[in-house]
Amino acid sequence: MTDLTQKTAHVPPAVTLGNTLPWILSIAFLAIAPQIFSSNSAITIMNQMGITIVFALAYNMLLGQGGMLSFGHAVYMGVGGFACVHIMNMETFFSYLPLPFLPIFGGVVGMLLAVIVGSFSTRRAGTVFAMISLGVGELIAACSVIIVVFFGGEEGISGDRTYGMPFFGIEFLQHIEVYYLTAFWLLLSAFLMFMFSRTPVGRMANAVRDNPERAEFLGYSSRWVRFYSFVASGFFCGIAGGLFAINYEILTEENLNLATSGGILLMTFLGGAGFFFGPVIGAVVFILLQTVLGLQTDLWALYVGALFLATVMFFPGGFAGLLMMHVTPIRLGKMHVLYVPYLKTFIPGILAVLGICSVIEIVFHARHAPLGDEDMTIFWTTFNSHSIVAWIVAIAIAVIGVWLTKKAAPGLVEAWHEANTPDKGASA
Amino acid sequence: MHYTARCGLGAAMALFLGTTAAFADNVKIAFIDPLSGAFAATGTNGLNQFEFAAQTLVNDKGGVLDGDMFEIVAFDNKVSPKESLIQLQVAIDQGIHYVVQGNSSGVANALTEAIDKHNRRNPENQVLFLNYSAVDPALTNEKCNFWHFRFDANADMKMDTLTDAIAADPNIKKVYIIGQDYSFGKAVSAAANQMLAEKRPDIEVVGDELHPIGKVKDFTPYARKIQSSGADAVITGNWGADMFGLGKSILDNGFTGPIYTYYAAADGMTAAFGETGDGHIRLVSEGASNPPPTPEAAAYIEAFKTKYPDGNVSQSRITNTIEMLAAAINEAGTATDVVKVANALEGMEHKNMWGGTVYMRPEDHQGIQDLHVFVHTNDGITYDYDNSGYGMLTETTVQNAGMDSPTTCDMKRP
Amino acid sequence: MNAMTKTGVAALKLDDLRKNFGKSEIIRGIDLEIGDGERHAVIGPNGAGKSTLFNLITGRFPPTSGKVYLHGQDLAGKAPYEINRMGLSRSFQITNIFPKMTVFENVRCSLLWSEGYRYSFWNIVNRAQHLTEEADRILEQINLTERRELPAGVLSYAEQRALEIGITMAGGADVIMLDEPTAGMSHSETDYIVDLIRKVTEKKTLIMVEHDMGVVFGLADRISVLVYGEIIATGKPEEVRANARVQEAYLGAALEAEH
Amino acid sequence: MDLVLVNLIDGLVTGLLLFMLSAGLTLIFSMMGVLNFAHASFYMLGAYFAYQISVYLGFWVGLLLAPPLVGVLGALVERYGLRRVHQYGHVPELIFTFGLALMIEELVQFIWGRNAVNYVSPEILNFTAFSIAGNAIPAYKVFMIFISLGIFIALLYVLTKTRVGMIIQAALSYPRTVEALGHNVPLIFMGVFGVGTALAGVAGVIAGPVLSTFPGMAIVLGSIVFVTIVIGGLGSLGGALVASLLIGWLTTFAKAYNIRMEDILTGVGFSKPEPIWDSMWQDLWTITSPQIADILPYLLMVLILVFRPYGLFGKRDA
Repeated sequence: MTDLTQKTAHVPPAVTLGNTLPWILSIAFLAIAPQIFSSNSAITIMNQMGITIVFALAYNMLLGQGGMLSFGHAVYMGVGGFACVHIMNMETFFSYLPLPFLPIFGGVVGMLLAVIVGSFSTRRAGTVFAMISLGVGELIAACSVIIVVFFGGEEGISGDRTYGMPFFGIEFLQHIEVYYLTAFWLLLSAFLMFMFSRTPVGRMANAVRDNPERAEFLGYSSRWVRFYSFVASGFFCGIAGGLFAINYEILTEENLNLATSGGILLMTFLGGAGFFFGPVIGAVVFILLQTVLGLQTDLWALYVGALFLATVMFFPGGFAGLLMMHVTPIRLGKMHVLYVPYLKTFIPGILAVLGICSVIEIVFHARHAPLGDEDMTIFWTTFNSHSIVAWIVAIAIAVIGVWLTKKAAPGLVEAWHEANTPDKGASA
Repeated sequence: MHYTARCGLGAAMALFLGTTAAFADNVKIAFIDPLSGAFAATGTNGLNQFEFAAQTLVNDKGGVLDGDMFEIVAFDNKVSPKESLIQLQVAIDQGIHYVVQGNSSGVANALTEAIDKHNRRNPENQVLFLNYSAVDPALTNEKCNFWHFRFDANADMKMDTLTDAIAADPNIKKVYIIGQDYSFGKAVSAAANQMLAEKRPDIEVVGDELHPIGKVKDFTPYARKIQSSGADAVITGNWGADMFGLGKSILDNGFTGPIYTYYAAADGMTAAFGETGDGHIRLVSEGASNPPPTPEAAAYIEAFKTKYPDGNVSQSRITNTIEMLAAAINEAGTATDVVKVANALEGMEHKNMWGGTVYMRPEDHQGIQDLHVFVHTNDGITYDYDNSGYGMLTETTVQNAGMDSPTTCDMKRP
Repeated sequence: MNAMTKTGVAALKLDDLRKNFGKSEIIRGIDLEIGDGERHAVIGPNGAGKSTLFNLITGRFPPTSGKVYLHGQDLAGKAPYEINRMGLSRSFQITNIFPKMTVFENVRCSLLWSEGYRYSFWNIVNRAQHLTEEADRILEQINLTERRELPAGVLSYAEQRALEIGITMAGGADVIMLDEPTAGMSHSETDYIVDLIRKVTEKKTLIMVEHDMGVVFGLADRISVLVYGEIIATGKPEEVRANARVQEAYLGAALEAEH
Repeated sequence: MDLVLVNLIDGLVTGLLLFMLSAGLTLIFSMMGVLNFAHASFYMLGAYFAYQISVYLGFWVGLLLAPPLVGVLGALVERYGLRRVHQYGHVPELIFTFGLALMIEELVQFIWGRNAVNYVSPEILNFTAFSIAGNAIPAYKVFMIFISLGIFIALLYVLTKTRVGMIIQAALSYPRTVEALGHNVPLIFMGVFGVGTALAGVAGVIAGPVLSTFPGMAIVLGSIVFVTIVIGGLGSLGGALVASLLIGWLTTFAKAYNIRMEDILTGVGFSKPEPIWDSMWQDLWTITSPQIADILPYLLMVLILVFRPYGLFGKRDA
């Protein structure tokens, strides 16, 4: 289930509506977005999303396309970014370099690091590869506070993007200018990565992921296929690092550590590693959760962790997988079968989730809030977290929600089967 | 939690709808520090102290200017420089002109540079950075800028006070210096070496080393080395788990001398050291609470403890930050023109409830104040930390510590 | 057909091949020559070492001693992918395909190396018309055109076996090794696969391990009988059938079971 | 020289502690092919459970009850979580345990707060067992050594002398055969996962008082445990033991002696650039062994993987 974009046409022409429409829509969206979300903070967050999407897509070249689980991928982005900040600080050289070209240097450095590490880490896949990536990641992250010359210790190194050569008169003083630069690189890298998945080595990465031994008997060395994917991924991680350097003008140990590496795994998997566009959804949703949910509750990490576990256990395809599950019903023209069961299940389901969250929040507030501060506000309702009524209401909502959901679930399963079964005589 | 929910909705809306300065009447202060993750306890306690200080010291007294209230808006930066910069942008978008932050000099560094760049690039919408706890000397030396004010003493000033105390103790002949391997740990080591050599050339530094920050599981080997070196005293700039692990290990393995520290109190640390640390742990800081310096301070601590029984008034500089900002705004006659406010802050002398004055040195925006060395004990403690019965008792005091300390700051004023 | 070929070099030659696992000797000195264009079957009772022999030839395991020559070239120390590039391709006893990729992708991937694409990242495979055509031709041959866009993992067992043969064939290797291509199949499925094998291995050298004697005697030009790691007989089907040792060791029982 | 002895003892304590974790991890890995990323989280749970029990019933009851509790929890995780994910393959399994580790850390913070809890060693062991040249060896450390050795011997006995041990050993090498022989392999899996996590729990119970019980304790130790079993060779119990002790002593001695890179570099004939602060190589020249002690295991791992990809004692391919 690598991609479903490819149609049955035997020799697809280079440009069709089907394969260009998503790109055109993306370009249009990226061009208009800052008009809709015009505040500087919205642009800051969109920049963050853009960078993270590039990183997540690059990460998915390994996880999704190549089946390699890396626990230390932040270092390729980080080292690329550090290199870019160093370039920003080379006054004479940087003053001849238009800023938009800077990420290329990040990419090259990320790639070089990937060549070195990949030369021994890609010999084996699976668990061993994961462990090596973890060890190397920890090693480089730990070195960052020791090798002060390059990493600047714990305070990191910073530069100023505006010292670059003006690019058609743009000095990149404003966030909006950086936004368009990021958007350009986002599109370019996404396009290149998509194209990479269509090349022989990209296709073989899928084959090696599915069955490395069989691939060996087709003339391909699994190890080299993994190596090339790894290097390509390192390049795009470096690009993301360069964009980070331009955006934040500072890189620190944080860009290299396990938390960052874990985060990218989290969002890639949430979005759906099995699909090219999965990481895009993952990065956007994760950052929204982090910013919006993080503003709402101190327990956001708990919720994100629970969501992640639930995804791994029940929807290994991630959000993208959930979306793509509906392709068959849509093709069969039977989406309508699902609407009512969906409503019947999801409304109580959402109720159940909100109820459970309320219980958790109330418990947390009752335990940890300062004495005397018994009032808490969730879902626009303010009440006393120590009152028995609040507890009863929250628990009741949760229990009723769960009960209703359980009751409606068989109906949904049935409707799902129905929606996925072609009507007699009509085949897709 | 109450405060997050309150600011959260507004912030979330502002994020995507681009509303700015919706509540123009309040003077909003962005508190950018960790509120989740490993350092949440420290951050939350700091936030409580800021909210309490703003309420009791400003709002209850009628606010600033024509009755404008201080409002603390909390932003969780997860001690990440990247998150801090994002939260800074959100804060600026909400029309906030004052940022307070303290945990981690790394974050402070990122913020001060970002604010400097922002103010240069957006002269119509400038921000001040009130640093209440990040002590890296560089912030008021080579990395100083007009927008940054530090209300805490810097690491060198604190070391000056510590070494005064050490120099005054004739029993100390050998000293062991150990710290976390990063800029602050290195700064502590350099300052200790230099100052001890000046003040007590007869003291031998028998060990001077750095260990990886946040990575050491077991400090026993370090403790063994310290014990074997025959040191009479230990100096460390460690904080958090590294401080507790090191201190406990040293004491468990038979060390009996004093341990001079920067951050070995409150936020659970005092309770954890408990009896083990009695009479051993020494700490340098401003704002004494045992014995209480003034009735005003005693009343303040008691009111705070009534509201936050699990909290500590561990950072008295927070009251200075709030009071001095209020005074500067009143003097400047505006809360939005931060250049005027900054000019008012420069050179301000503020008499505080902790029995001393704070002088904001104009050359480098470094607050000059009295510093004390405390000892961890349960004897003669009026206000303990962590409700443990143990607290910090004032041993020595240096008035206007570091008043003449040199600075390399080349302040560029707008 | 004679073991020797027109060029005088055997397609595959085994020279005193041995393999030990720990103390037990699984393959005990095998000498065998298989000529160009020959269809050769290896039979023998369970545990005789047939799969091990395949794995030795294809570089999956290194032999303890002895040599394997492909078209006269020594295969010692070569990795599976190198051996494949020299023109030897194999299938597996347990179905071994790329389950998450489509049937078409399965076949196309197996064409890439032989079509000279190697590790290129500057070609877009969708644009390569001859690749698509060739893959579709193979799909046609193995009767899976209908299933082209399905993930290979959802095919029926017989279809997966057919796909496996398709993958094995696609690289254009001239020496094909099939490991129990009809294992676990019904009669009708077996007939389908036998036809398929006959069709796709035309003008190629075929070496197969097979239990179904009907298949073996129907397809093979020559048969080798492997018992306890040794070849006790090699020859034309009728010769092997007549061989007393074979009758005793294996064939009698197997033939009885067959009829 | 006395210090050498002290450090040998300290290193042994660290090494044995590490072994209790890596033994459980190795058992689980060789049986199920799953590298349990959340293994150190179970170690943390052991410490927290023991703390909670010790508040009411004292340390010894905690030592007795907490490990089985952790084991039961581990078995439940296997039964209702891991077994479900198993069908998707090893990489999702690994991702699952990764998510589990995050989740356990959040839950621990939710229940016990973000600060360290005051979990201390029992009064009765609060004395100095003996001193070597002024360095006290607390009785608790001696107790730790005995507990770990006891567990190690018990494990060895169970694995080599009992029927269950035989089945487990057989299942390690030939899982399919064992299943064919009529043993309930899923049940064995669940049991092994439970025992493995319980071992981590024991480690947590006895390490909590010395290494402090706080929400970050799992992360601090977690990756070192993986490094240990990679160095030892995935799936090899003997390798795990050797690697644990090796890492224990390596880090202890590196911290205990100030070996300076400057001495090494001048020793081999390089001359120190002056002034050092302008040199590109300043960081290399100023490195000391305590500074890098805790990252030495990672370095060792990379070196071993480069020169001996299967680890010191590894045989089976993952």
